[in-house]
Amino acid sequence: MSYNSDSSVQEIQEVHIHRDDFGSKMGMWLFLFTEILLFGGLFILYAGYRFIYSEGFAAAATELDVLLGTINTVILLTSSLTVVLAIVALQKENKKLSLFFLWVTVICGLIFLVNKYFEWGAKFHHGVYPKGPALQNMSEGEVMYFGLYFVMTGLHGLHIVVGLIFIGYVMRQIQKDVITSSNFQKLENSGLYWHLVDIIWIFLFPLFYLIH
Amino acid sequence: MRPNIVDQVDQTFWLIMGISIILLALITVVMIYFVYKYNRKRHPVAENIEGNTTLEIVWTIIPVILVLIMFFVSWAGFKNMRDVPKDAMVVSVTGQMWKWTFEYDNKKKSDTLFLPANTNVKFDIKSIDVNHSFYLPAFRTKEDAIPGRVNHYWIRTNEPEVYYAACAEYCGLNHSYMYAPVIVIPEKKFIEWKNYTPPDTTKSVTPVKTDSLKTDTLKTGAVNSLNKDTLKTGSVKTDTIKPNSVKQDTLKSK
Amino acid sequence: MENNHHTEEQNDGHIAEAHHPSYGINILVWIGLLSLTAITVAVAGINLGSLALTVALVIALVKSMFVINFFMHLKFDNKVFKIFLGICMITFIVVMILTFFDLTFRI
Amino acid sequence: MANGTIAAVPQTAEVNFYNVRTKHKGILSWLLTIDHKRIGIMYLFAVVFFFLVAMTIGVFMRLEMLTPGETFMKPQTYNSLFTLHGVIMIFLFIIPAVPAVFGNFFLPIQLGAQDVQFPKLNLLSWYLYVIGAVLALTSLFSGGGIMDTGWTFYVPYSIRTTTNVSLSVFAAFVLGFATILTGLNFITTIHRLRCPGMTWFRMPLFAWALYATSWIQVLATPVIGITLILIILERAFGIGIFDPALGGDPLLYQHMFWIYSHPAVYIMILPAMGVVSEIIPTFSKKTIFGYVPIAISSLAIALVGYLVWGHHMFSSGISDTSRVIFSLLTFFVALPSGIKIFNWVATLYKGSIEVTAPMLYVLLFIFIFSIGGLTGLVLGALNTDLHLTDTYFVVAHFHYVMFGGMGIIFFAALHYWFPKMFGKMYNEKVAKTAAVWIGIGFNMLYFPMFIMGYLGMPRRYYDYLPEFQKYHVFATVGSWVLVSGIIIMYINLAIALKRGKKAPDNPWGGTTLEWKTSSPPIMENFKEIPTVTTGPYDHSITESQEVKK
Ligand code: HEA
Ligand code: HEA
Ligand code: CUA
Ligand SMILES: [Cu+2]
Repeated sequence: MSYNSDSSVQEIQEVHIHRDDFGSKMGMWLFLFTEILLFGGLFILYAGYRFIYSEGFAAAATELDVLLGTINTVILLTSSLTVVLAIVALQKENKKLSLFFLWVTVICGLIFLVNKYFEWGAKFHHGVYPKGPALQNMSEGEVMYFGLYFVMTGLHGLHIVVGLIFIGYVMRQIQKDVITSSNFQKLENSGLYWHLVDIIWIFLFPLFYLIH
Repeated sequence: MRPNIVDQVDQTFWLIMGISIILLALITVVMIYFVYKYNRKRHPVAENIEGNTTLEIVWTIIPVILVLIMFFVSWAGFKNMRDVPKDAMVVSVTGQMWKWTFEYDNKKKSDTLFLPANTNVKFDIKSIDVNHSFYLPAFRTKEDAIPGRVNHYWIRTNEPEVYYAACAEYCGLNHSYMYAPVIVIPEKKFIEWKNYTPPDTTKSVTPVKTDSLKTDTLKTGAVNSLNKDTLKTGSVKTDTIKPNSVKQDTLKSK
Repeated sequence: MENNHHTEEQNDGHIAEAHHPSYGINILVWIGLLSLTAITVAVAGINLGSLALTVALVIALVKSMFVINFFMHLKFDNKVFKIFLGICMITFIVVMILTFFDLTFRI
Repeated sequence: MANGTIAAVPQTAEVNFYNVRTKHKGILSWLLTIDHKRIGIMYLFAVVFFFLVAMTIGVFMRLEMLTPGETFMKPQTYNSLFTLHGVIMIFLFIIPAVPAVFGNFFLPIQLGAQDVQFPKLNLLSWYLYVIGAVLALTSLFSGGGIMDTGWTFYVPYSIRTTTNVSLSVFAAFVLGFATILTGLNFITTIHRLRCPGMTWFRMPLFAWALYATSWIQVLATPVIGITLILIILERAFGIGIFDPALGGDPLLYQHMFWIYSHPAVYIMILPAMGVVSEIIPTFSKKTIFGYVPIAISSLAIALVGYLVWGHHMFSSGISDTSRVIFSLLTFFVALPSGIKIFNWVATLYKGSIEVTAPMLYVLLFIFIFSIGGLTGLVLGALNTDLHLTDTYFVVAHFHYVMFGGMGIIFFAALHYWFPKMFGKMYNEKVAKTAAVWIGIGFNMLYFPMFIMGYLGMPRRYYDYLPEFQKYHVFATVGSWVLVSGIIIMYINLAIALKRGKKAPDNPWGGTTLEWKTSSPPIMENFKEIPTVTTGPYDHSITESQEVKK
């Protein structure tokens, strides 16, 4: 094989991309840590302001709809389950079932977003938005609470959208048999991401909806 | 009698500096000596030395001791700085873009800080717009003026003298012109001044709005568009105040 | 795969064989998670005062441990990932504590 | 398949990663490359460009400070310039400098790997860097003009000023992501791609330093990411998080900012320390003294570096308790740095030392960085900091550690690895002259600032009291000496690039793996994957084949 034949050049370039599932998973986990600390910053702010304005926070928390929050929690937990099941199904070489589970995940994610849309919409309708008329009359603690509420749930929602795109891409790859029962690290990575988004919600839910 | 804050700061400074200079000299001299002695021309074949545990322990323990000394000395000074004497006279200091306003216990306001000699003074430091920092170089201390908070520190004045206060936290266009004269006068004169209200003082003293400013007022007030000269009037001209008019020798370490 | 010379984390880089989970255990975990959600919502109804925050956070912590260990597979994974996660969490907690040294002791 | 290809790379030295035939031709062979060496070179040119831009701004600032009052610019211009100077230096130069340039180029080679773990991600990092840079440049000519907040973006000023803060801050956010991805890539690379026989404690210390750095990048950068986003949201929508007018706490902003930015100063210095640990053994012809302590101290610096951010807030009104804790911890962060310094000096003992240009820079570094670090202790002390904070003393401190630390080592690394990266030799005499100029100019420029700071000259001041003028004049003149040194250095390297003699594979007699491949390296780095049997700096077994120049 001579080095200046085109095919060898082709190969030289390809050697770079060797497959290392373990490394790929490690990269994903490291990325998740940056996500954890991205939200971590907000959690520190939340804790700080909750400490400074405990009454304002308690008052504001009553204005969120616990039922809606609970429903969304259940939806996300379920979607997390279906991602895992999709991995199991693919490992058992059941491509159809795997895709089905992923569809359930995507639909759950979409329902979550629709719920959020209505929740935010209701808040906006009542003038609860930054600089909104309702907020002008609230105490500083409540203003902080809603500021954090919009930022944190908003950022979380953004992560749901990104997760959905990621899963959509993975589904296409499964369809095209790029991701298979012996090569499913990408599916697992998308799952890891999705679970992280779920875990963040597991904390957001009590912090914003439950503790008065 | 409490130790003087200025002296304490200077002593801590020179203590740490002293240790540092010795260490630096040691490192530099040893380094240059090695480079000279073991130069390839004189010492063509190196001896392989992997390390030495005793040495590692020594140069961990000694610095630990040194830094602990530094820490405790500075802590002692700090405690003194934070522990305000009960008899301290309180002056409320308000920073705003780009001037200082001082308010005394009898509500008298001024943009020059008059202080009685040989007195403990506590400053309550506030801001009504952005962060500033109330810095008295001659007294070796400062504390930021943060909107929504009241910070404080105290000093002890000496004999009558003219000093200045500067703003040490960046606050926009005229940050570097936010000086205020600090004039220490004999106690009797000070009380006279404090209780004297000239009929037209209100004109020269800008009333300070204490309610919090809304974001918008500042934005339209164009943080940018003021020019240097309009602002300089009203505040002190730079050349009228002698900085560190504390005599040169007080500045140097004692 | 010449260039896959992994000196540690012993495996050839392909982890397909590592562990075969089943549907069952995951569904069990899911049921557990739902029950914990029910509990935390129910508890929120009772007035626990200052304890409410602690209880809610403990439950949330337990829930996330479930998700991490089972759904995210950490329990069955290589030790490095556990250490990594530990580093990340310790960093976060320490930063939180140090911030609170300021907030708690402000006058 | 990999096996066959590597063997197929011919023995002729002419084939290297510059002229190997790649899939794409011309400029595309660079812009679409996933080769870590090419990406490293692209970073090099981008980083040097911004370094020169920010340095030029610095020289203008010095010129303005020559006389009190207006010398040749208005206050608003000055305020924008020091902001720009700080932002470019920090986010576009010093944080990516050594990791992204030399880390990218040499980490895989030193590990005996063919590339980083995620080559495509690596290219993405570069593009994020470029996008961030373009956004930063765009912000200069759009919106309300050049940002004037200082590189710390303190609220509430940053929320209120009419200048173009949002876009610049967003640029910093994007640049942050570039460094996160680089860090993530390096950690995985170090875990996965060490060649056979290279155990953790046979890794070069540069790799150890990058490992520690990468962890900080991954775990600290997101905190500033979200903080900057919050500034944008506050400016755009008036969401109250930090704005005191709405009940926000400006001190929490400062906490968030320094939770990142203090660890970030160790992102800046750790890779430089790694480079020092490479250069000293090479030119002393002996193994490093105290390999393990140096490696561990990198991790220790990274670790303790997380715990001291409050020392930037001593005067801001944080609680007295936390000031005491942060101060104590600050003193402890000095210990691992000290251990490194002592071990480096000890390495010289009974060596066979050759003072080449890179070595000269390293010696300069030890001197200058020690000054910078030791003055950091005065700033970490509780009572002295209240006097010195936000004065020129701080400005002097951080230029000594940043420019005297990372900046000088950037030059050292450039000279040390120049033959390997470009396959050319530079003029050693001129390089050394430049180093001496830089050393003199540097100290003339920044040393007076310590004195000014102690006498009470606040930083970020457009104008100053006349009594400070003599120091300012001295500093400004120093900046000209420094400029001439740096210009000589760059011209020397530029000439070498064009007309330099061909470099041998191992011009210095180095022992780490990058010296065992050709200069410049071939596309796959090694003809065959090396196997390592000893520590990284074992000079006893190097064949004396090196070509003395
Ligand atoms: C490369 C960047 C870098 C590095 C490495 C450091 C290193 C250190 N810095 Fe610095 N610092 C900055 C960059 C850096 N800093 C910047 C940019 C700012 C200003 C930000 C701004 O406001 O804009 C700043 C500001 C700053 C402050 C805040 C000042 C203020 O605004 O009030 C403080 C206070 O504690 C501080 C302390 C230290 C200490 C203790 C170290 C230590 O890590 C130093 C350790 C090294 C040594 C001590 C020297 C070598 C050791 C020995 C010779 C051993 C023997 C010594 C003993 C242990 C006794 N720095
Ligand atoms: C790596 C970091 C780094 C480096 C290397 C430098 C380098 C320099 N800096 Fe600094 N500086 C900062 C980081 C850095 N700076 C930061 C973070 C701040 C704080 C900002 C803030 O307050 O927010 C600061 C602030 C700062 C101030 C304080 C401003 C104030 O508070 O009012 C000053 C003042 O003198 C200054 C000056 C300089 C000078 C003269 C240089 C010199 O090193 C420059 C030397 C320049 C040369 C030697 C140029 C040579 C090249 C050319 C002339 C170009 C030729 C052109 C071509 C060939 C194309 N800088
Ligand atoms: Cu006020 Cu600076
Ligand atoms: Cu710091």
